[in-house]
Amino acid sequence: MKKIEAIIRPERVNHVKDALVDAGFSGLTTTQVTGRGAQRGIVHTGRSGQSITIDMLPKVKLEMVVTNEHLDQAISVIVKAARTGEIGDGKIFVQPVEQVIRVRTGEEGEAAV
Amino acid sequence: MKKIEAIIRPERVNHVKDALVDAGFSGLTTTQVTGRGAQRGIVHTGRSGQSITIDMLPKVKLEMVVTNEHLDQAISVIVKAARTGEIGDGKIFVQPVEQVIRVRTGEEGEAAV
Amino acid sequence: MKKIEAIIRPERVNHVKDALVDAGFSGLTTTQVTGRGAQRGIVHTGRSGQSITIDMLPKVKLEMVVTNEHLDQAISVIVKAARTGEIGDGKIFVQPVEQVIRVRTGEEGEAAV
Amino acid sequence: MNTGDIAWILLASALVLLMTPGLALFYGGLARSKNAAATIMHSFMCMGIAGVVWVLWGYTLAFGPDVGRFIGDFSFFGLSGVSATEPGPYADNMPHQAFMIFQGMFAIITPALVTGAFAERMKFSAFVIFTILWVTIVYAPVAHWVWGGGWLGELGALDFAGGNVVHINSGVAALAAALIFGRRLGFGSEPMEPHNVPMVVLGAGLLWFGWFGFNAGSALAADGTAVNAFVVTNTAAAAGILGWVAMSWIFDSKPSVIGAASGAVAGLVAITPAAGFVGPMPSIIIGLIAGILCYLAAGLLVRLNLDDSLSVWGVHGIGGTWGALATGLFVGIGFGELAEGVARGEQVLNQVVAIVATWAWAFVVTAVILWVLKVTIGLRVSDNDEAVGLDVAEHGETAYRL
Amino acid sequence: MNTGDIAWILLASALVLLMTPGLALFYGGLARSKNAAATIMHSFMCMGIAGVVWVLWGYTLAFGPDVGRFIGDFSFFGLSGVSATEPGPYADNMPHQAFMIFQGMFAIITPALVTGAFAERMKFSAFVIFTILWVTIVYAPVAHWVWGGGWLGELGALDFAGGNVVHINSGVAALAAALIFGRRLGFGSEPMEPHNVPMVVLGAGLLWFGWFGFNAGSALAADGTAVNAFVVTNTAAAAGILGWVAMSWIFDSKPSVIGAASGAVAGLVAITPAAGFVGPMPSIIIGLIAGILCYLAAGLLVRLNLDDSLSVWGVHGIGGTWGALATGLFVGIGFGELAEGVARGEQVLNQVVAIVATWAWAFVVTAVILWVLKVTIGLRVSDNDEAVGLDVAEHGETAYRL
Amino acid sequence: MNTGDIAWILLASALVLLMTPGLALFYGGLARSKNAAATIMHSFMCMGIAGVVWVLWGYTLAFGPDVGRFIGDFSFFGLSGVSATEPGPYADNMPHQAFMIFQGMFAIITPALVTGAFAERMKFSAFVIFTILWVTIVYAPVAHWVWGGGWLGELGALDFAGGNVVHINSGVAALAAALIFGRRLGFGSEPMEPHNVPMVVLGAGLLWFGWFGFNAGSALAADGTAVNAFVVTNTAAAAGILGWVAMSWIFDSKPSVIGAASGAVAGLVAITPAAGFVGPMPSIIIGLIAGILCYLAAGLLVRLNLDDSLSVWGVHGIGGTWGALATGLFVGIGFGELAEGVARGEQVLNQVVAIVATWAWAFVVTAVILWVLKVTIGLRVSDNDEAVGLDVAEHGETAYRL
Ligand SMILES: Nc1ncnc2c1ncn2[C@@H]1O[C@H](COP(=O)(O)OP(=O)(O)O)[C@@H](O)[C@H]1O
Ligand SMILES: Nc1ncnc2c1ncn2[C@@H]1O[C@H](COP(=O)(O)OP(=O)(O)O)[C@@H](O)[C@H]1O
Ligand SMILES: Nc1ncnc2c1ncn2[C@@H]1O[C@H](COP(=O)(O)OP(=O)(O)O)[C@@H](O)[C@H]1O
Repeated sequence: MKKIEAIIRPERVNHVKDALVDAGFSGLTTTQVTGRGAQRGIVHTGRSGQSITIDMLPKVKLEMVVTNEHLDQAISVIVKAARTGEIGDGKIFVQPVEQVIRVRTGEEGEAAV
Repeated sequence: MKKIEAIIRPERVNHVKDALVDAGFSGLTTTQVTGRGAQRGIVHTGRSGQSITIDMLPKVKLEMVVTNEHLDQAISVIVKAARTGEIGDGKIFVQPVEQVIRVRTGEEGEAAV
Repeated sequence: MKKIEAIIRPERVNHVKDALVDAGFSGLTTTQVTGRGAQRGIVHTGRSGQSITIDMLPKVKLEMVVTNEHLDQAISVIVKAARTGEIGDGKIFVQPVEQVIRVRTGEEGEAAV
Repeated sequence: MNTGDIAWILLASALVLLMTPGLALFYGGLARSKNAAATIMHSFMCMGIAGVVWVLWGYTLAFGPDVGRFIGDFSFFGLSGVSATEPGPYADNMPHQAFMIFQGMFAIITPALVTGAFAERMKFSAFVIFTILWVTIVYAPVAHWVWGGGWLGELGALDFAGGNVVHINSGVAALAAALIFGRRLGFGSEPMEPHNVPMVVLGAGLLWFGWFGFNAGSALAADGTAVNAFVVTNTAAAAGILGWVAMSWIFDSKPSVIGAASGAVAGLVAITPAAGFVGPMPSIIIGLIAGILCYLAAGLLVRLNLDDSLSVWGVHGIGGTWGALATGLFVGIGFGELAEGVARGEQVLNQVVAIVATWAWAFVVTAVILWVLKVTIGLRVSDNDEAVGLDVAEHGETAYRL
Repeated sequence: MNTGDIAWILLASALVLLMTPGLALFYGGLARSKNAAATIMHSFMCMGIAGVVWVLWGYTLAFGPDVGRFIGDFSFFGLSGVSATEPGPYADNMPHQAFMIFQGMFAIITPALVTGAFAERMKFSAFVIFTILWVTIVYAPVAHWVWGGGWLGELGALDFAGGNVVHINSGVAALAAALIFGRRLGFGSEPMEPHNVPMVVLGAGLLWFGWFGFNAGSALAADGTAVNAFVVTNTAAAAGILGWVAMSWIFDSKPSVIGAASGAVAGLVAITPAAGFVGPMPSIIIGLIAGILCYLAAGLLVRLNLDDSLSVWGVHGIGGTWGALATGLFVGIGFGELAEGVARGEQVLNQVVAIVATWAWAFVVTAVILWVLKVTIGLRVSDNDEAVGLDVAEHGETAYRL
Repeated sequence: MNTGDIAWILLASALVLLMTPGLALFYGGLARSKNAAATIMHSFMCMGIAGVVWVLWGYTLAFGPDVGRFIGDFSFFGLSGVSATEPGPYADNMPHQAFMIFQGMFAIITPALVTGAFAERMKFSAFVIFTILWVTIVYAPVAHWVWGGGWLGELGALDFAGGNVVHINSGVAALAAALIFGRRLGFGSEPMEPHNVPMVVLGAGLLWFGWFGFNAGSALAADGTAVNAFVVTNTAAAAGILGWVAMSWIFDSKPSVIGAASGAVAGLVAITPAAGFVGPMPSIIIGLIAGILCYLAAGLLVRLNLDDSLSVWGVHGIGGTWGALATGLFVGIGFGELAEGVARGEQVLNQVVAIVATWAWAFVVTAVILWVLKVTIGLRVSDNDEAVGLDVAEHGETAYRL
């Protein structure tokens, strides 16, 4: 199994979640994060006309554990729904998961995803 | 070493933390997240009597890096303390960790956990 | 590629971020978390003079995916910038990353980091 | 003139002014986090815009010497001839400007009430123009009709403190806005829950506090009528809480905190036109029914798939209509009396005429203003900006950095 | 009757009304995030419940014609005979209803004060019944004893603005509640720190502001007594800050912000019974000692392992008791005077009698009400609901969605 | 003496008191989250410290019998001879203590205004000592010069409600503080955006509300001057919003919500000295220019790389200076009149003298106090504590646990 970690724009989260559920992926977890990347130079002007480059922008991290066979599909659904084509669309990271347990039942492995 | 990532109910966090410390696991990190899973259909009625299914529920993510030998014990402690038997109890994911460093001392490996 | 996960003191985040950008690492994601570790015994006195040991302290989790060759450099930059020498400086965990995708372009692998 | 009445009206004016920041919080808390600052900005800007418009041309249109029972003339333009020391035509126990500024506070909050209808999607530039126009050609005429020597006052329709002028007016304008703006993205599918319940309750608390100035101040003297208005205002608000909370408990299974705040506002809205004409016992009934009715009205709109973002029509439009009607039904019970020679049926009829006239004017003129803005500069932000949230998209600010 | 006094009492009433939303924020900010909305709801519901109960039967029980120096009769039921234009038996410079509504605001905030004791664990349904009963059979009688022609007023016990009626009454009821409810889950092991310090300070600020109406309004006229009450209220609050902050600085190593807010409230509580009887210099002493004493009292309860969630007993019970005593000790110093022919010792004794009587009544009757509710419908939510938090469990709402 | 004026001044005092919690929120919201509670604490402590200092020795220094046109003597030490029932030397329509407490509220908020300059880095212990000294040797003398029979009042410089005494005084003290404290860590490189926009707007709303007491209360009677002051206060605030929002829209590309709140405050500051001397039309100009000027001034300081954390100098120093000047330029237009035999040029000159004198005194004496504290106990927390945030480092508290 794999964990997909996608850092996406907050305003695309609902699209992505809907697209995922349509594709049959219901389980997921999201976290509010802030990120820095190629997206830079958002110059902010403060109360006193003070200009500061804010490099940390609000993003949402979406985490989803999927079976190996569903991995590619899930990624392509996320990429499609999250993309705007502008800098700052975010990244997807895939990591190995060795074990999955459902707390409620104690089920393990693919049955627990 | 392994990282245990447990997505659990917020109201069980204190139980789980206490159970872990009793079992000798003190180091851990928690994050407020929201999650969607099998737990569905919490129909919420808004100010105007508008009913909406809220599928994203508040959860807590508990992260803990443990040595391989302690893995099973830690998991069983968490499962026991987090379980209510109702849908929404959450999931535990286990991932490999290749390196651990203690920032304060620079210690590496198991000594740093 | 590897994911570096560093749990550090909130007050060191700006130092660490600046140090990373100076070393050429711009992409990163941060999350507000709370953590428990060796750092203990912060005894807090409440409104009513009630003393409670607060074992969960605010920390920041910094996540950064880097290529294998940059791993050691990145870690040493973080360790240097985050260290105060006092208990509570935090931990760094390294995990394998199997795939990286840039949402905007669909680029994969090292090009996407 | 006497110091007691002057102190009273100035402090009542201060209380009514405070209602607008109160409303900013009430609305801001009901909005989603990403639109919190922008929603608050709407109300706060009304203090700026209407505050200046009123002294320049608003007051003279509403309260200047009557032209055809329809509007005031320009005699008081820029407050010329409106003395700070001598009484004016509307109250001889206080300087003319004291009356003027008390009325000005009403002109500030009324457009602010409307903003709840298009919260979370209106373009700020369009909002600024809308507010200037709305105060001028919707608010000022209706105020004139009722209080400035216009035809509704003449007719004998009763509106003690603004059931028509403020609440029906803003509530029906909200309905027009809901129709013309269309729904927010995700309306009906995504949750759009209040982002800050304590802020909503704080807002309701400040509104309640300010409403004493609104209603009891409308007696324009620190006298028995003010006392009665004060007592029934408090009582109707209390009863409104009970009504709405009971409804949410029964129909949504849990007693709602947002419902308690909304119920208080509903009760306050409904007692507004009646405050100088009915006693405490009718005020319990008026408030209780307001809580029930406004709960149902807010829900009705949602079922009709109309998106009046913060339920302005449900609370102010329907609450105000119920209050205007109830004023006819209960006038003289416990306080006040039917005008000499007017039967209750006749009074109720007068109330209905006033209600219908205000509905019609508010709906049609608001719709025209919005339609013109829509086809010229546009009313809504882009879909992407709406998804990002107005705080960042329109104001470059983030409500919270916690 | 004169307009100055009427304006004064109405605005004082408005200020006291605002104290309840202020208290909602003060308490709401002290609670944990998961109980913030529910804690606020308690106070806000008191505005609804006591607001209606007071005009129906509360006022007549407290201020209706005396029955045996113990309670009022039903003459004023539903405010019958309580005029909005003519003076009543308690003040001849204002309409009877003006006096009635001023008193009504006290009847709203007093049960709201009690709610701090059982915050974060009480069932909402039980709370509603409790509040109705408590206002009726705890608050109204004690108000009658002191101000309505009852035995404590007769005796010559001094209570200018409610040290007994409001503060000892609510504070001791809180003690009974702490005993009967038992501790919150995790009390003493988990941190239960205030979730929102700015909200606590805002609440304290609104309380302070409202307290001018509470204390200076109790002069029932815009006269020298009101001026004195105003000055000592402000001064005691200021001194209360200094007292509590100093204690937290010395004993907890850091000057506490929550302590500053709590200290102001402690000073305000303690000066309440004395506001019309002592001058500014004693008020510094009264406030300072209140800050110190209430800090210690709040800590004492915790050490006794009693869970009065938001320290109501420590602040209102002990602060009110100290104030009642101090009224006897300092009456006539800087303002006012001992009643003709009454020695200071005698006055202090009268104060002690009033204190003991109020403690006893508040404790016993509150305990009985709670015990009956406990064995019938139950007082506490389930353990799971308590862990989840009352906002979601009891109201289906979440205080914040940031 | 009459009840209307007494009610008026007491309620005005209550309103001014509320400005300090309002300021606490305004400043607290502008600060970063990790300093929110500490920033609020500064303002709240001023209520404690200045509240006690004023009745002990502040009032007598400012308003005691004149010594050399420079300071009051100690006749009124501890309020001895300051009656709660009889008029004093400054107003014969109210008890002396009523005047005293109204003035006391000004002495509370003025040092609180200064705290914005050193927010997010000052040591709490140093702050306590600074505040005691500043009220005593900066505030009290300037108040005496202008209102207590001192040389500026004698000269004929006009300052209706505190343009010099409150705003220039605090704003220039802030400039001195910015210079002596030095910049916050990360100033100019890290974003230091407001952490809570709704809190800032709420604070501005409470300030606006309280400012009615501040300005209109300064008429010391519920008369035509009060009415005028009330009207121009509201109008200038409204115009101030428009000015600042327009500037941010033009120069920073987006209309700022923080700018709207700041603009209102700027307008209120500028109208303060003029409120009893100019009519509504000049007040629009005064407010509008204040919004523009203060926007520019706040930006200027940043470009000079000076860190006046919350722009106190820009808003109060420059806004107050503009207002003092404008008072001379516009006096008699729409309200009031030039003093008999004084030409406008002469009046403007008097204003300039008062401005220069206040700048000089505030700057020099504040600088001396701060310098002494710096070389003795130290002004700033450690770098590490500054990075951690003052809430935890200085008070052991966390503003939010959401
Ligand atoms: N190397 C990285 N490690 C962790 N997070 C990253 C990394 N690079 C980017 N991110 C996250 O992805 C977000 C978007 O990246 P960015 O480079 O701005 O967009 P794009 O991929 O479209 O160029 C960042 O805000 C950050 O949260
Ligand atoms: N595949 C998944 N990937 C990531 N998180 C998941 C996944 N499935 C469930 N979760 C998380 O676990 C939480 C509980 O899951 P849920 O399915 O509701 O409970 P249960 O496991 O008892 O059926 C979810 O709210 C979500 O945060
Ligand atoms: N085993 C662990 N798993 C996950 N997080 C940990 C673990 N140990 C420590 N942490 C995180 O690191 C933070 C700092 O650890 P701590 O032990 O206090 O400091 P130090 O490493 O300097 O002794 C903790 O607050 C916690 O968030």
